[in-house]
Amino acid sequence: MIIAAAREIRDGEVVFVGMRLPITAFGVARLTHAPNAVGLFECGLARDMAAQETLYTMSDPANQHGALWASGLLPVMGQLQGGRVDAGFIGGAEIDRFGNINSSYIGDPAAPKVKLPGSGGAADIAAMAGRLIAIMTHDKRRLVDRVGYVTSPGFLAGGEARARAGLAGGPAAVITDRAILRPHGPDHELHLACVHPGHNREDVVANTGWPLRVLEDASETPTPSAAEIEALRAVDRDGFWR
Amino acid sequence: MIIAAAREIRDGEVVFVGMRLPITAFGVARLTHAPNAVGLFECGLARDMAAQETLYTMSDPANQHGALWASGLLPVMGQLQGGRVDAGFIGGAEIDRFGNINSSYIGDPAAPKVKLPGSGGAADIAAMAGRLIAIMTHDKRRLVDRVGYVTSPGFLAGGEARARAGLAGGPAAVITDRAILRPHGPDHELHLACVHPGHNREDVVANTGWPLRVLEDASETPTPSAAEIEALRAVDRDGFWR
Amino acid sequence: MDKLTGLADAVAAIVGDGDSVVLGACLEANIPFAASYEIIRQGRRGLNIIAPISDASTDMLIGAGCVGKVTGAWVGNVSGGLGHNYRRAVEQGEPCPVTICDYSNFSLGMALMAGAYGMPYVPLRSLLGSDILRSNPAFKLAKNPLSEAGEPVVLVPPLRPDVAVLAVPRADRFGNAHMWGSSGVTQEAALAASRVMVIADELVEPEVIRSDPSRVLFPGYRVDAVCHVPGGVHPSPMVGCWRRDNEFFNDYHRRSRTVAGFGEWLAEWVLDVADHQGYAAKLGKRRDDLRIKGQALSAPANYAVT
Amino acid sequence: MDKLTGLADAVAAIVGDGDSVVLGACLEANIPFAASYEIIRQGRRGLNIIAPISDASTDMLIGAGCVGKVTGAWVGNVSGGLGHNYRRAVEQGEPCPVTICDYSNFSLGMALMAGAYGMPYVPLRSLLGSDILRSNPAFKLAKNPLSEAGEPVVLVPPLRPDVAVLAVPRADRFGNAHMWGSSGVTQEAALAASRVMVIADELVEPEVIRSDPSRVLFPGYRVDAVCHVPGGVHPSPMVGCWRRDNEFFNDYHRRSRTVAGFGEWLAEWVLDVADHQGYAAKLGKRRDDLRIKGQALSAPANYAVT
Repeated sequence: MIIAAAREIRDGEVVFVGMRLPITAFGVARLTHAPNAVGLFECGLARDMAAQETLYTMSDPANQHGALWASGLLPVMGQLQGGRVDAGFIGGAEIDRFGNINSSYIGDPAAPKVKLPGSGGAADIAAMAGRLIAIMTHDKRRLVDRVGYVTSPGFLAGGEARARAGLAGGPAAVITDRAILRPHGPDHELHLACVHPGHNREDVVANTGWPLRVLEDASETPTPSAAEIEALRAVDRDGFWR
Repeated sequence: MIIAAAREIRDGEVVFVGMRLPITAFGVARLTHAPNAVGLFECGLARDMAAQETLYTMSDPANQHGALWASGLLPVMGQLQGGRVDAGFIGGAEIDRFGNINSSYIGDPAAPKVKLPGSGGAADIAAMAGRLIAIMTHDKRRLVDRVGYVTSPGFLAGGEARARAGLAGGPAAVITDRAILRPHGPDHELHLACVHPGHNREDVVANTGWPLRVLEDASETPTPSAAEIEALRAVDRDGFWR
Repeated sequence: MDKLTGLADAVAAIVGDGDSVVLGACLEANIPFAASYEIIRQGRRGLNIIAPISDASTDMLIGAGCVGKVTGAWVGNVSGGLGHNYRRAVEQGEPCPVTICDYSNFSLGMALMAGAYGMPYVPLRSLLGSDILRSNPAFKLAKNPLSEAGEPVVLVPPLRPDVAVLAVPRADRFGNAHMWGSSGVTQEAALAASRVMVIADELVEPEVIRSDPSRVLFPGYRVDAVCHVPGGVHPSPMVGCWRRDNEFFNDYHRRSRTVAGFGEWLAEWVLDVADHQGYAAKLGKRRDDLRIKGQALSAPANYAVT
Repeated sequence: MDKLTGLADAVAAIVGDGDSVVLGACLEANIPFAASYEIIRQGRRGLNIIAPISDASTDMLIGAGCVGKVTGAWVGNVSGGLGHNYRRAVEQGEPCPVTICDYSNFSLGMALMAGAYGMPYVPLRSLLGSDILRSNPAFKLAKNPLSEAGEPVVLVPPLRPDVAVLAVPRADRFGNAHMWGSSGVTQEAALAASRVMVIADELVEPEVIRSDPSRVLFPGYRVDAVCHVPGGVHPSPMVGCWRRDNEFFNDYHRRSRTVAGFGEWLAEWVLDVADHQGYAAKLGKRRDDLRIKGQALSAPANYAVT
């Protein structure tokens, strides 16, 4: 999953990196095909080199040491709203067929069944990055038809809804532990684009909370290369995030 | 003039210091009766100690060395709008009977007779400081009935005009080379409060561009003390600003 | 003015019931846990905790019943994910109900900046399309009055916290402090707050701070109390001083899963510990292991006048 | 990517006729006069100079006929007061008319911040009551839509300069730069500009900059060219490097009083000098006298990981 996510980052891009898994994915990308990518972290950092040790949080000393820029939240997150960030990378608790992500409330926000931690910077990254890459565990409770609360906007109700809300960009890929989904067509609905090795289409569709359509050119996700696996080991020495 | 200006600063105050003469007046105040005053400078500095050598500009290395805070323009000038500055200190080309200052245009702004350098931070200081102290050369061309262009707002048309414009604060003193003027009464018109030693009321009134009224308790400005003169010499070693 | 104060005295003097309080402004680093613990020991109630992210500190304060409101973007435990006390308070009102004012990190930072700089409000494009606009009525959707198209903008009111408690690697007794590494919303929080408490890992002579005024994020004259609390950020990291105690966060996450477990955790690490010295002693060798002992020093900056 | 470029090549590539250009953002310090001189030598026309205050640099560019518009708060000569060329251009259209977009320092800084952070506009209370609102139609008076009283606010549109030319004490060839001392609107200008040119007084190895990422005001990946120009800020000061050449400013002020006098000054110091090396040689011993030779070094900051 992390390696598939890492592949979404292109060389030379400025990438906004959310908490937890995205940090690892960005580290793998840097060590493999995207050596010139720059990562921005909402605590106020920009980096172009992998950290010396496994990061548990973006603010760990290992992420500060050797950074390109150690500043505040606003100068760095301001790059997003200023249109200077190519891609953003976030997780979440639930995502829906139009790529909207909920990380705030399950159930009524006024009396929620589950209170989730909240946006952090995810709402900002989803709204303002050039394109959004989401990372999710693939099961029906997480890939739902429509989220009850949009923390981080995807294509909202689909079609031109996102543009009407005043936003450019939008989700480009959802990377799960089973597959890669991508928006397709004028509705921008998420479709199955790649199935990871060891999984099959039927399983993926069965574990998705809406009738998942399959792209005509859907394929199998390429097996991780030796270099990618080595990079993942190097970034996540303790195996904490695997 | 500089010493009279320095006396307007109270101990422990946070004072916004404009370019040129105000820097010297602030330095004198620090060395005499206001050792705990803090000076803010729009380039991004806060200081609580006199500089090691004469300052020609607020950004000189001597003003940076030993500063309390070396930051940017916005964090420091933001203190003004945030209501955290007790007094502001500026000069200008013209001031009128309601304490409005012009440092932009003589004549029509679209085709001015004289183009002056402009506001710098003066408009911000005049609008947002708790009270304003202005320093001026005393002659009829500079102390005018109404300025043609309000760069830095005083009491505008007088009375409640300033409050109606959305501003608190306002001019507390105008220090000239002949006298001290202060606003008085519900109109907030500038009145003669003190005449400097060696000058007399008639001269001051004759050199003012409006019928200057005299406060009932108007007095002579106390002669500079030995300590004040010594402080001025220490701050302005080269005599550049005297 | 000498502002050096003991931590308990400073909390007693500066943090009152019902106050809005920033406890750490660097997201996951430099969180003044020692101050959070002391607030819990002193039994403050009804606090409004303002933070973009303060790792598990906010969850602990909620569990201890100190919090009436959370003005934030994220409350949990960065290692473990969910904050169990936050969930219980919001879902079940246990130990007391907590009102949530939802923000994103950027909108919270901008709101503090608006407070710091005396702005009447701040317009954003971030938050468009998000239900945060719906669940937090403080935000207002408007049209850009400067553009003909009148595209949508989000108006965010300023935040002016009563108190900001900020941990720094070094400070002098007058409130002048150095910080380096990522600073989150430290500058904005300090400048927006009515009262500022500095938790200094190291207390240094004024000359040290004055040697580098560009390392100062907020001026010492705005600071009300300086507390010298080495390791006061544990279990969070502080650049140049302390590594993150990941196991401590994991242990907290496991034990706080139940009310009883949290109660035991709270007794063990906060209530049955007299003060920060006791806490440090209890950590013992583990604390030494977390201390950063290496050196990777910054190139010097010259401020000479001649 | 190696971005090290000669000054003339960088100006040729980055500054075009009609561009909006920030030439120095520290008010009176760190003004890249060497770049201003090179722009004059290359005969750029119709520039929109954006600056809160850039001491005499803007007046020189106006006198040389490079400027069509000034977006600023103050144009003159800090030692002398008035800028004679600015006066002539505005009052008499000599050598060419200049349009003025009046700002105050704070509103200009906020406008650049709005450009840097992609804000649709920025509301202020500063500028209320000032005729700057009348002479610059970019500002709009409105009522605060978040308050019942609807008190007046000033709406300031964002500024996004085409180019920012910023002088720093040290940089590496990749565009990573350190700055210390007061920074004016340097960060906002760099982050708002489409293209950034760094004028480095000292060129250092990347490890020097990387040793202290908190000293970096804007990231190197946003920089387009790095020019190594020791003393390129003369006659303005630069902390740690150069004192202000007050006599140079006074001489400029006296000689620029007449068109003929300015013409002679311009020939002597700019047009008849091939490049910055020639300028430095012409200054000779005077330049050595201005160099800061003492040391008043910052206390180190530790970034070690373990």
